[in-house]
Amino acid sequence: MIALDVMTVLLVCTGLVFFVAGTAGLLRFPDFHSRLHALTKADNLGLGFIALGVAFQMTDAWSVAKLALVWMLAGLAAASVAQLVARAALDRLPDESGGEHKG
Amino acid sequence: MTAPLPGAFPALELLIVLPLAASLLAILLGGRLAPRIVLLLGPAMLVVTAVLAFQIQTQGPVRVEIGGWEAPLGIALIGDGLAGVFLVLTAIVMTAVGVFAQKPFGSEGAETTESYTFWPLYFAMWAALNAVFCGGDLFNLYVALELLTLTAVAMVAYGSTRAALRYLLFALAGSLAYLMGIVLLYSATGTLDIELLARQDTIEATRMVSGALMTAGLLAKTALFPLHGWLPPAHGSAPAPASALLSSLVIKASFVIIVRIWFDVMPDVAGTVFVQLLSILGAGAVLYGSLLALRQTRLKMIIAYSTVAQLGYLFFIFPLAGGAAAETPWAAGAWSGGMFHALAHGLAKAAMFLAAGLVIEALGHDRIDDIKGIARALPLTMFAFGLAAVSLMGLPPSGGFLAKYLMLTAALADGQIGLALVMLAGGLLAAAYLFRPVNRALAGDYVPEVAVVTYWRQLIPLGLALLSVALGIISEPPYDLLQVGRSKVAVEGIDD
Amino acid sequence: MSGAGLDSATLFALTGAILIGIGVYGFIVHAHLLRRILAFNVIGSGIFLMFGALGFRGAGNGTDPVPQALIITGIVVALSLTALAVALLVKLAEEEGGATLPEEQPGRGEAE
Amino acid sequence: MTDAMPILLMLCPLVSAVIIFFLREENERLRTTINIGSSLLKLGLVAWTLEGVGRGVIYEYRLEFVLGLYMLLRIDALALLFIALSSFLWLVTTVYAIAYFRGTANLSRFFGFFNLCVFATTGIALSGSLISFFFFYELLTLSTWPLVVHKGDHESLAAGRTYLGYTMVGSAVLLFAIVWMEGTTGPVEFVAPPELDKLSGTAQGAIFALLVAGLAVKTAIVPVHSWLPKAMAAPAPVTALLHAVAVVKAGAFGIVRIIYDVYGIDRMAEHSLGVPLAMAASVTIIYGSLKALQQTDIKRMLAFSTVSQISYIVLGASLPGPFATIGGLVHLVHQGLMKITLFFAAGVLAERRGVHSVSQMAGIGRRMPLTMLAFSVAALGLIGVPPLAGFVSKWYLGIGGLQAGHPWVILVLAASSLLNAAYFLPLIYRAWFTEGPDSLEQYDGKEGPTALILPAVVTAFATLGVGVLAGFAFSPLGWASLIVQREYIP
Amino acid sequence: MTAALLFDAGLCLLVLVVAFSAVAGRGLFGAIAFFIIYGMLIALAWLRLEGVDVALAEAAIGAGLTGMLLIGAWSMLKQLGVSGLPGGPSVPLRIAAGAVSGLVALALAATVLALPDGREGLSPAVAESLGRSGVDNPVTAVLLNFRAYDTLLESVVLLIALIAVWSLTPRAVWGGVPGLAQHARSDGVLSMFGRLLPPLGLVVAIYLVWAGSSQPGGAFQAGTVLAAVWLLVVMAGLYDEPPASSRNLRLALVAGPGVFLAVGAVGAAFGVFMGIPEGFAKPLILSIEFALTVSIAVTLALLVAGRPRRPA
Repeated sequence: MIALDVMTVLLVCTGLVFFVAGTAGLLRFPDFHSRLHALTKADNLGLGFIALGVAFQMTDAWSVAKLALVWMLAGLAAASVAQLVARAALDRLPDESGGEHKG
Repeated sequence: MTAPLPGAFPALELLIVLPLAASLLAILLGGRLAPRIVLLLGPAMLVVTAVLAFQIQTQGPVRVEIGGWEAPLGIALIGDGLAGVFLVLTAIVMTAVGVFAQKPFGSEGAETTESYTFWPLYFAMWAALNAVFCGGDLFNLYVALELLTLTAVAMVAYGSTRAALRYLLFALAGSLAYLMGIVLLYSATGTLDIELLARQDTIEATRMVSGALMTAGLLAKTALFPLHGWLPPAHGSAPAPASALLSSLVIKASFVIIVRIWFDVMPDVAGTVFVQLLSILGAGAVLYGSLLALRQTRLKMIIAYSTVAQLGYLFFIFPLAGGAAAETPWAAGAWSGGMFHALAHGLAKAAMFLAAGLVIEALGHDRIDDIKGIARALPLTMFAFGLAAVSLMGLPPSGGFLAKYLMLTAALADGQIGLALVMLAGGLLAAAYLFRPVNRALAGDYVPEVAVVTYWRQLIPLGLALLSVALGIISEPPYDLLQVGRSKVAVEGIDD
Repeated sequence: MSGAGLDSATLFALTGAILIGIGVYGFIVHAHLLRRILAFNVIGSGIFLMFGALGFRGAGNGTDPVPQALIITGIVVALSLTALAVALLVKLAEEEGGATLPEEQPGRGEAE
Repeated sequence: MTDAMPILLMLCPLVSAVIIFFLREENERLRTTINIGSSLLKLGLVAWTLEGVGRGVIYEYRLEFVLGLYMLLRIDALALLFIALSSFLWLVTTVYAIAYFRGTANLSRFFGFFNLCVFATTGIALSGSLISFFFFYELLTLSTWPLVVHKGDHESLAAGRTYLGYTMVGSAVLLFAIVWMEGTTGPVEFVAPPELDKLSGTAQGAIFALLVAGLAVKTAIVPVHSWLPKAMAAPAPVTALLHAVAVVKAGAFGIVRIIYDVYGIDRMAEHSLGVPLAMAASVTIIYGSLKALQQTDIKRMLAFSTVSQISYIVLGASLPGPFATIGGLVHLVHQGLMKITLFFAAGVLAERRGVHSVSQMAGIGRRMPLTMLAFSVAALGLIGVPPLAGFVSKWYLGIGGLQAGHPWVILVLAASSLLNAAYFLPLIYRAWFTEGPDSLEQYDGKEGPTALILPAVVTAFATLGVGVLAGFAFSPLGWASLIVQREYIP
Repeated sequence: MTAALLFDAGLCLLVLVVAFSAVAGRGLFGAIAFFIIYGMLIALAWLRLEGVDVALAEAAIGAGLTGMLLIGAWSMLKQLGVSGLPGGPSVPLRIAAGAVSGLVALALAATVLALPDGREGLSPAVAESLGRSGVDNPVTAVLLNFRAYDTLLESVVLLIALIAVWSLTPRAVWGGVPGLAQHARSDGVLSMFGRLLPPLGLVVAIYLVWAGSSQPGGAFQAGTVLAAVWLLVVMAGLYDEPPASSRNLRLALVAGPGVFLAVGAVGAAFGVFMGIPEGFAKPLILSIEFALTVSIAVTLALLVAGRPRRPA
């Protein structure tokens, strides 16, 4: 049983590392798009690891499936929203991106 | 199915189910047919309320355990005298206003915003009022009160958005305080049923805090003196049928809950300080409301401020209840007097607002300086206004007089000269600010040209005003109905 | 502290009380109506949190189901009121270009 | 039968009022028949009860309202005196009003309220308990106000406003006193005086003062009398019936009830409540006559003379001893007859000849012989010239004053008679013995429609008859002594 | 045990900080953003209190829909130029408000601490009658059987709130389409997202309703999920809102409360108002829940969309 707990702790820690990285990116990166980039990528990966870690604690398969569903949905939502926010940002901050991208 | 015996006839439940069903039907049928529902529902409700009153009178208070679950778990409906009397008042005023509103919110031609949305709100308000008057569970009263606030705010919004918003803010604050009180009460006693709560006599501190919170919240909704800021603009600028409902019924709902709290749930907790505070606020309301009503230039604003004033009387039952000592049995009428005042005021105020509505329909405005001679153009309407004014002033032979007399006797027997003087002063001030418009309406010798107002619609306010006056004459049946299931505290007094 | 000692239920109940305080602060301080509506929602959730916490009976057997049901009802009622408040506020802004309730003379709108 | 009579008496005016309210303006004929019919019916009923009460039959009806509040209607001798007067004068005034108002606007409303007001007056007379009295006392205010503001012009509205102002305050004071008393003694009935001993001496005095203050407004006792002259702005029939008979008499009748049936003569003497009241009445008598002297407008002069005449009744009632009481009660009827004649005559003069002020009275006697004859008879009666009605009441009041040990009453009566003469005689002299200006010629020869002149003449004859036939049992004097006899030797 | 207490303490502190910045924050949009996060944290707190049903409701309705309402209002106010007030509240007002709110919080805290512990509330009564209620989840039992009358009134409150919002429609636009026109690119990310999620959302909603009888879930939470799906579809520009005057929209609105009321009325006819006979309690409750879910979903979606603004 100890092995499962050790695996969980390990995985959750790596997940946390990614979250910290994402947040550091949010605070440190110069412009809007890079911050957005950092956030979506790092946090999503972090969430994946944590979900995996927690999966080890689950007793039945259904719960694991639900966790996977949660992670997949979160990933999908994050990706779509990042796209939309990036596109919206383009219209409002034209000087940063240089080129004229039609929305 | 044979006609059920009056005993087994589910009158109380029908009073909730019918208006709710009508509201849903109104949403479904749309603006063209919705107004016609009231022509069916009104009489039906009057009949059901009459049967209920008969049941209460003959078999004592009716108690309905909803869903078959008894008190602590399920919700109970109480059909005692107090509930019966207010349900009858609601049925009468609602039917009258519903028939009156056929024209302004009618459906000739295409469906408009008003003709569609008014009727679901109207029936939902009716259901909410009935739910509040016979509710037996405090949280259930909260949900019914919120439904009532929603419909009331929406009706005010027909007239002025700003007034509706101010009303909503006060109502929100009020409902939060009331909710907080419920949370504390439930956590302390483990039940929300009024009858079970009455048997609790422990944890005095928590019950006092929760009582104070609930009362503060309900005072905001009843617009008692310091918290009345929202009422005049709301009742003044809402359309006439809406203001009639607001002034005569909606504010009485939260008042009845306060009565239930302090006369049924926790009479022993109310200290003399609390009772005195209510009487002072009531006196303030009477004087402040009347003085401001004197200064208004619009008819509906006068009536709205008059509501603020007349509300003050209702809160005199707290200091005056009791005084049922053996040698002065006639001095125990304050509680019933207060309820009679609520009834007479309800009928008279509805009549007045409808009359004002007719004046607005006829002249296009209700500025007092320019309604010269309207008494000749709309004789019946102004006669109804005058009759309602008589009842509001508490002049015999009206219901208002009977209420004032009962409360005055109790006040003087109890030695509270101050309250007696305030009541008399209130009556005089009411005479001052109500005769001003009547005087102006009689003035002038020409008949102003007016838009045509159909004859039978003028009979509605007249009917309500006559009922308000008749309350003072045929006062035996309502009085006996009121005594059924009345809490003994109402006769022995609150301040322990 | 007397009473139930510092177990998590009491902790959440106290948090509820403080939330109500914060909400009341917001309700009084702000003139902008949207912020007052937000404050109203904070107070509401604070009250419900306290209600639930006071009904919490130890880690194993969860919270007393009756408060839970009442809270769900309360949340829906709060949403309805917020929706109406927001709709009224937007209409007020469209009509009079303001989002506050200055205490001036009552509305001059004629009936009908 | 004994409890049906009060209801019948009450229903007569009420039913006619309700019907007339909903009548169209046009059906004049129906309205007139209802008016006359109901007043005749009532007069018949009064005659029937007169005979019954004479035999000692008690008519009583009790309508239970609610805990501690019930309506008691009871016909005793005193009530009948007032009812007989009001029914007779109601009939006469109806005839006068129909003639006076022929062709003017919203008469259904007028006669509706007119009958409602008579209903209230009947109620006041019949009420057997203090609260029932207050009930109808208030109703009287409400039904007379629309009559005062009937014309709708500026003065009558102003008059209406002052009238309301005074009466509303008065009724508030009265209600306070009644409830204060009833708070401790329970519902007060006139037949069984309440146990006032529960209240302290000062409280009894204070309650009496408040009761009288409340009633003083309608009795137009000095400090609170100024609404009466102002109410002259109302049309003539209104001033005639209401301000000479119904409204003003209701106040006086109330004071009589309070003194005899609530407090009782011995309690009055014990707390010496009678003297201050007598003083107030005397002051009013003198002040009223003085003010009347200064008036140029006839109707205002008559109003001020009413102010002083009513206080005769109060004076009579406040002095202990049977004779003063008889004098007061009989004056209740006599003053009504005389004053109504004067108002009728003044109304005809104003209506037919446009005569409003005293100076215009020159030579009017030749052109309006009958009206002026009635006017003169009533005026002389008021002055107290025997054998007219005025003399009888003043005579008894004088003896009563002596008997009660207050000789100054004689002085007051004498002074007021002199003042009455001072303002009435020049009027009569100018009307009969001076030559009027020819401008009056262009009026058509006839004096006016008989229906307008007849009422004044009839009441003038009544004044004469009452004075001459005072000795009869069924004369007002006889009836007054019957009342006093039952009062003092129960 | 102290670890759990430590976590709770941390959570509570976080909740208070977020709440304070939501209420006293500088910018209005920032305040709304903080409010949504606050809603999530409160949902977490409810999980700690093992009130899973309430956690679902708080997350979906408390944070989700209320947040959407506030953001919608903020954007409209921004267009009208009234989204922010120049000067903040004056300092004395802040101090006074602080004092009042502090007093309120203290009083409530004292009352809470004064409550006797070992309170059972009504959970034993619920547990004992759970068997006869036809469902296993105690919260659903209370909501739809013991206190069914409350829930009936509440569903009417929700419906009437929509009618109230519609009553603000100016006469010219009555019967029109609620909400603002959405203009998303037909081949963009949002429309793809809008096409992908709805089926999944539908499945989750039905699962929530079905599971509601035995595990946490129920009509309100499921209704919110459906409403969210519908709003996403509209925002993705795939469908437009039905006009307010359309017949079947009105039918959908009335379905939930209508079925609920019908069951109640039938019960009343047999002597027990709102009585759900034990024999077939479960199917009855489920049918009520499904009808309620439909109505709640449509009502919530239209509430967030606001009053009709565009002609039909």
